Amino acid sequence: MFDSGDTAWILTSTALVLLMTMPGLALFYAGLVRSRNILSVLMHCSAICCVSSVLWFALGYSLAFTEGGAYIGSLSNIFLLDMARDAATGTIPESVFFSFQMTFAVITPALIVGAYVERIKFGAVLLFSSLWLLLVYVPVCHWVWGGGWLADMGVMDFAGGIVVHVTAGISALVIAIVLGNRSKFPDQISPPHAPWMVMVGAAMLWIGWFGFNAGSALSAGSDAGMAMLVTHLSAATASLVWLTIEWIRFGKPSLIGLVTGTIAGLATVTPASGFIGPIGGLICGLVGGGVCYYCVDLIKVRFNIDDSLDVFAVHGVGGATGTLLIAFLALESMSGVGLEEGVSSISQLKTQIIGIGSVLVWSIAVTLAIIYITRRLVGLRVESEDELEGLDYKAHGETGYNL
Amino acid sequence: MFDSGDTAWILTSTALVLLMTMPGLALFYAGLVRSRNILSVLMHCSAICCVSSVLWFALGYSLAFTEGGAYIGSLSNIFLLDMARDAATGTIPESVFFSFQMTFAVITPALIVGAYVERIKFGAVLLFSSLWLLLVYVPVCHWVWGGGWLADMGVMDFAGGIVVHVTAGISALVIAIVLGNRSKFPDQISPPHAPWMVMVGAAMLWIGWFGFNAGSALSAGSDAGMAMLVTHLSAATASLVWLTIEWIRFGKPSLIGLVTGTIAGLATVTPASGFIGPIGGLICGLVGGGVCYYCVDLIKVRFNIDDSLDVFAVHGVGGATGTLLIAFLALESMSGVGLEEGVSSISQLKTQIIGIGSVLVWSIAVTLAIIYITRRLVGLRVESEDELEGLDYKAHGETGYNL
Amino acid sequence: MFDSGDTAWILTSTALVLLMTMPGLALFYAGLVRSRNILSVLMHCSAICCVSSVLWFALGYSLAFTEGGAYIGSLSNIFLLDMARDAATGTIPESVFFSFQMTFAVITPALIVGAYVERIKFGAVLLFSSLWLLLVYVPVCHWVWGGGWLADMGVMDFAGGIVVHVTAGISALVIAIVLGNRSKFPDQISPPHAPWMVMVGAAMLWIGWFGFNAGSALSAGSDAGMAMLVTHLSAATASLVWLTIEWIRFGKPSLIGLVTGTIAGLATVTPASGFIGPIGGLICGLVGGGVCYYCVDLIKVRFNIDDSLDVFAVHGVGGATGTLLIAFLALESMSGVGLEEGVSSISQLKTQIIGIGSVLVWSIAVTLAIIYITRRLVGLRVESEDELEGLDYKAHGETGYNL
Amino acid sequence: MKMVTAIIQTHKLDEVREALNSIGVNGMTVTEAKGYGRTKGHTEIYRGAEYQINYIPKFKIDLVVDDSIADNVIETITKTANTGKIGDGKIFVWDIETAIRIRTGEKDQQAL
Amino acid sequence: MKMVTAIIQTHKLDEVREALNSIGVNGMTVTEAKGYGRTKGHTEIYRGAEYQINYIPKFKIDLVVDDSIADNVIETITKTANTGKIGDGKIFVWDIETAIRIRTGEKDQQAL
Amino acid sequence: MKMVTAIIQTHKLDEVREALNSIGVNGMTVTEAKGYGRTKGHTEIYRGAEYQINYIPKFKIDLVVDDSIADNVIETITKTANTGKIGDGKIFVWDIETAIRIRTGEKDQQAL
Ligand SMILES: Nc1ncnc2c1ncn2[C@@H]1O[C@H](COP(=O)(O)OP(=O)(O)O)[C@@H](O)[C@H]1O
Ligand SMILES: Nc1ncnc2c1ncn2[C@@H]1O[C@H](COP(=O)(O)OP(=O)(O)O)[C@@H](O)[C@H]1O
Ligand SMILES: Nc1ncnc2c1ncn2[C@@H]1O[C@H](COP(=O)(O)OP(=O)(O)O)[C@@H](O)[C@H]1O
Repeated sequence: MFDSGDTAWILTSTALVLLMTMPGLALFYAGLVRSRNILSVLMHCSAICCVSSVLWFALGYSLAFTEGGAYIGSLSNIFLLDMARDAATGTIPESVFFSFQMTFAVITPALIVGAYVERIKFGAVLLFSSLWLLLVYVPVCHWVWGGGWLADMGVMDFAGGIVVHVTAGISALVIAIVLGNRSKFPDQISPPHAPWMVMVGAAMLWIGWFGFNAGSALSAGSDAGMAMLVTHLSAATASLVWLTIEWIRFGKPSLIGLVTGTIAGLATVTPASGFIGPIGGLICGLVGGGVCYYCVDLIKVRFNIDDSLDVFAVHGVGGATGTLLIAFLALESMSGVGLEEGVSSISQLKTQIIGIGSVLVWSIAVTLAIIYITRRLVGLRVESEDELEGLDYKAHGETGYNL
Repeated sequence: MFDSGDTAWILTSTALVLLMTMPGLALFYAGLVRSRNILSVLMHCSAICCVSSVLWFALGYSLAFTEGGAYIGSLSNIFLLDMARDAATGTIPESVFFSFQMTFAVITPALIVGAYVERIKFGAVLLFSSLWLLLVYVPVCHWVWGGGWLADMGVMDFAGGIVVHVTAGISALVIAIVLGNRSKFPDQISPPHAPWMVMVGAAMLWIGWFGFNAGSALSAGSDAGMAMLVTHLSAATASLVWLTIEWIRFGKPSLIGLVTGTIAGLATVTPASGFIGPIGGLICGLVGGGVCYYCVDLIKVRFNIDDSLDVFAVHGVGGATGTLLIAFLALESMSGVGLEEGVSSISQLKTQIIGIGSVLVWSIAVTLAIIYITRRLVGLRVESEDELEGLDYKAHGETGYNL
Repeated sequence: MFDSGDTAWILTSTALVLLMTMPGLALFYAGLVRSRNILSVLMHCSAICCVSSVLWFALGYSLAFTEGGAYIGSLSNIFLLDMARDAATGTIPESVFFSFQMTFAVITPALIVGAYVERIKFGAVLLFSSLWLLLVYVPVCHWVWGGGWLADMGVMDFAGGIVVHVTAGISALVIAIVLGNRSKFPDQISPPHAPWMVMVGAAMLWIGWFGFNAGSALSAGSDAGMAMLVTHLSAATASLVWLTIEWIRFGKPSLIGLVTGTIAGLATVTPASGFIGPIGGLICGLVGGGVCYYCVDLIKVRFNIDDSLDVFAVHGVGGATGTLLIAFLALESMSGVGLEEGVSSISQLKTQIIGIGSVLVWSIAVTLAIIYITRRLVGLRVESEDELEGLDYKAHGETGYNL
Repeated sequence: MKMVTAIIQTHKLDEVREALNSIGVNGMTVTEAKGYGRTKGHTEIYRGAEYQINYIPKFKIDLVVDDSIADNVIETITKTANTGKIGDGKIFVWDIETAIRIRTGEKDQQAL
Repeated sequence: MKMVTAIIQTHKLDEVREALNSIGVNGMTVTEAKGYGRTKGHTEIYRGAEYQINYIPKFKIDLVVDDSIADNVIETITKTANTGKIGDGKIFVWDIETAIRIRTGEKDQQAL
Repeated sequence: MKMVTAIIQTHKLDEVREALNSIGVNGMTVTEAKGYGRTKGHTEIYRGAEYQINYIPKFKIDLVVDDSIADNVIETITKTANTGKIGDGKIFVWDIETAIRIRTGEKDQQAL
């Protein structure tokens, strides 16, 4: 009934995508903050992982993936009450599809952590993330992947350029602005306390991303194979782009620079990974690496916004860039899968822009509303003294390093 | 001849379960001790991994999984002398089944490490673990999974609630009592030296556990899919239970608390993972999280037993709890696979109690005997000065951090 | 068209082999150096990963794996221009075969990092590694695996004893000699700054090696199963050999010793893993553990060569040892797959020696030439002051630990 | 010249340094320390059991200054490092005989 | 007042602190240090080669006490930190001029 | 006896220790420190933005020596730790009253 090979690969991919958050992203972010906030960042990622999993089970999956309307699914499968043990999604068990998608619902709100580290209340993290999952992620997921209106319109997003990276990236920017800068930003900011940890996290993200993108084929064949290939090429290329820029600009290429490039390349290729060919992967890396580098500067230095770990500039911008590139790189002449019969690059580009634009608007509006609610109910920001002394002890009663 | 998809999944699961010990459990435990004992803990786990692998190959696998009597298998397949290159176990090669089971034989004695850290002789670790593998784990494995008397009786244990967690948990308690408390327990005990490392280890355990539980289906289909799903739900739920209790009780939820909950949820769902449905997973997490939290307190604070890293309270109690819950959660009305024809929850519960009880008795008795032998042959505990100065340098001539 | 199970396993193996470098090997090496060079080592591994991936795509794969002559392939498939989206290699998509092989092209030059840490220029790392990949690895890969002259001659190398370990090992020795010893070698050398990190890296290498060796079967069946089994047994056994030698010789078995044994066992079994049986795995571990231990001493203490992290003694010697052992362990009487019709152990041994010998000569000669070029173009060694102050800040402008 | 050694709360370091800069003191050496005092350390919770952390992380600032500005320095530190809560720390002062700048070999006042 | 600086074996810290508490000394500041002395460091083995670790981890305790109890303090430390093996450490004592409690501005005896 | 406290560049430690050994000084205690001085710290680049690291890692060497050799010790350190670049560090010297070897209870000259 099921294809055991496809199933094996999606089971594996589920593990790989969970690895991206636990502990990949957690380490990536934790190494970038001061040592007195390391545990709080790990805690944010871990707690979001748990809360999102339960909410996905309770409500999210049903609302995103059952047939319903153009804007939201139905409540028919809440708590998986409607799922038989051996129900199928394509060639794999629905239980596997559920779990695979759950790992996406875990990492997306966790990405936003990078925007508010070192100064947010733990209660606010939980409340914000829960509401955000249900009110931003789940609807958009339905629009694009659950048969909603953007899917109908022909928006192409293979593994989450819009659904994951644009939603998280823009919401990160919004919360960073509302929350305000860290007390010493930008002049006196401390350097990342453990660049080695950032690299380890990035490596795990890289590997996990194989599950993210190649798993999104929902089968173990040449679609998955090509998705993995282009994912890797984009990651490697964008890393080199970043390294080269830093080398030229500062004379010293940094480890954190290189791995930031990796993530930029991965975010950029994500929406495109199932549609493009090898050269397309290379191009995603080149463009994504360059554009994201530029945007980090723009947001932090030019606009002075403390999106602390550059969620918007790397994920949001990367994801949007890749989404737009699809219109050209998916062409058969680029060894891509081709666009729909009768669709040109320009018309697909318009569709992609509509997709990104509408999700942008929705994400900003709803995120603002959620922030408002969160502020009213539990408050957003810790006392400035707690910020100075660090959230590890102040919020969690622990200290990161007792050497 | 073989199903390549099933085989792919069990090959992957073998890697995942090895990841649980190397380096998952090793890091989980190492972060909890003082910095001067970090290497000794990693060494315990690594050495046990190596010794157990070789013993499993030499003797264990044959004794556990060949037909023999009700109590022990035969010696017919020692050193795999009886296994053809292309022998099959179900739909997968026997070589894969052997390796998968080997990773269970690796982690089970390694779990016990948590009971005797910071004060045991390295020689005692090796001798104790070797004897324990052959005299406790192997027989019980045969009883439950190798066609032994508990299997005949109908004991249900999908992935090792009894075979892994009850055996290791109760033996941990025994050796903790016999060995005695660490010199400064409980008043002056040092805090975990690296909570971040505990979290990383826990994350790897979580991911590896997908292989542990979903791999135990020995195939890549809906059984594996559902096992993974309930495993994840239980882990996430128990984490939140622990977090909530700490938040209410102390005002500060801790990272170590959350991830301890994760492990409690995983241990609890293990025996049940192949039999229950999604709601069952949630219940395993709720019950397991609460019960294990209570037992940590009970053992350490009330009974003043220095089961240093709470092996009994988390693994033993969790595994037993899940084993009992099966009687109810496996019902078809709970979306479980159902009990055997004509078996009621109550009668299954009795069977489960007999299973746990008999393994408890056997584990205690044999562990005591092994401790006695170990003490006679190599001694158990290091000099108190060595305990004070730390095992890293004293036993292994190395220091953990040279910053 | 494709076997989805085989494909699933090679997709997974690709992720596993990437894990070996990122972050496995990177951590293994980084923990062994002084804390002020940790980031430079991670940077070397990361940058080599990216550069090698792009070069493999641009040129390497085509030159190694297209039909061409006995000595090198053709340029027909550069940039994968010649590969259809659904092209096949055996039962799996060619895109998957490409990616799997790419991860080998990533780790092989990264292995050499261990020879030149703490004193090399970053530019030299990039240039040397790029040239080395194209001029040493790619040709040898073609000779042995791409249908070249060594393949024709019947050289047996399942997963890279010659192609990976001998090439990297001997080139490491050459560059270590040319570069010269670190300023304080051997008397005043600092101890590994983070043995725990070495262990974590080794554990990831171990697990990743399952993909390396069992993935080299290119299918998910009993060949992969047996390859994984013997890989694990050799690793475990060699670890115990190393532990035992240290225990006897110094009274204190060290963690770094144990895990070095692990790597020795893994390198040794690599070429043999697809040809031998379980007892063969045990023997690989016994022999490889002992021989590599002896060679570490020989190179460092006797010959006073600062092959800093023992790349030659562990990888080169291990790989060669395993390559030779095949002649005996592959016999059917040893439960191996058997030698070719009419080939005896002695004649196979001769073939293996020719294989190792010719690759040795080629590697030495070409490596010397590459070093010459590199020295002319970018220089090899940093200023002695930079060496003293550490490469992290001097070359990359970052510091590893800001606690 | 005087050695002024101040033990302060870790989160006050930047403020104190800036205050000292503003009165013209630019050189100082800081070490991490653990303090024991009236503040009996904090408690951490580990798996349900509260236990005592006996030490509190502090920074120790070593400052060698000319006699003439010693009082000003002491006052500045006292003011800036003060939070009014137990554990704010101490300042200890003693005479030193010689100061040398390694780079130039300059002595005493010139060396500061 | 006197500054009593003791360099002791790391595993003796708790004992020394408790002994000092029991004679009424409750304030002290501890830093991690590396000692070089007669004990020439220990050897570690790294992949078969023994090599020298030149330094030994020590704790340095800084204690400012009233002149009247200095001798008692010194004796207490000497007794408690003693194991009789090389490397037990040293105590150095010198006069200090002023002590200030940052929280209150109290001086000298009142500040301790 | 004198306490000689030298703050030096981290990469000079081994050289200084060897030089001191060669003039017969075998005991010393070293702590990690962060220095603020004329050298305003270095810059690090983090994702495209340069920012200031205010402190520079230094080693602080504490040496108690007999009055008779103090000058020689100071000179030796000054010479060996010198690179001629800003940030080479300082030496501070003051009198100490008593030195005790914990192992034996020996005092003063005997204790060094
Ligand atoms: N007698 C002492 N000698 C050296 N350091 C001391 C002494 N007393 C206190 N300290 C240091 O000063 C810090 C603050 O002292 P504490 O008694 O906790 O608060 P307060 O000074 O506000 O009363 C301590 O943590 C310790 O580092
Ligand atoms: N002259 C000195 N100045 C400062 N510290 C010293 C001096 N001599 C020894 N020490 C410190 O005392 C410690 C113990 O000294 P050592 O000579 O090893 O043993 P012991 O004092 O028992 O003879 C050393 O590790 C060092 O930290
Ligand atoms: N007044 C001072 N008191 C204590 N330490 C000082 C003082 N001035 C400088 N230092 C220490 O000496 C180091 C070197 O001083 P700096 O001014 O940078 O260079 P230089 O001494 O070569 O002019 C500083 O990093 C700091 O650790």
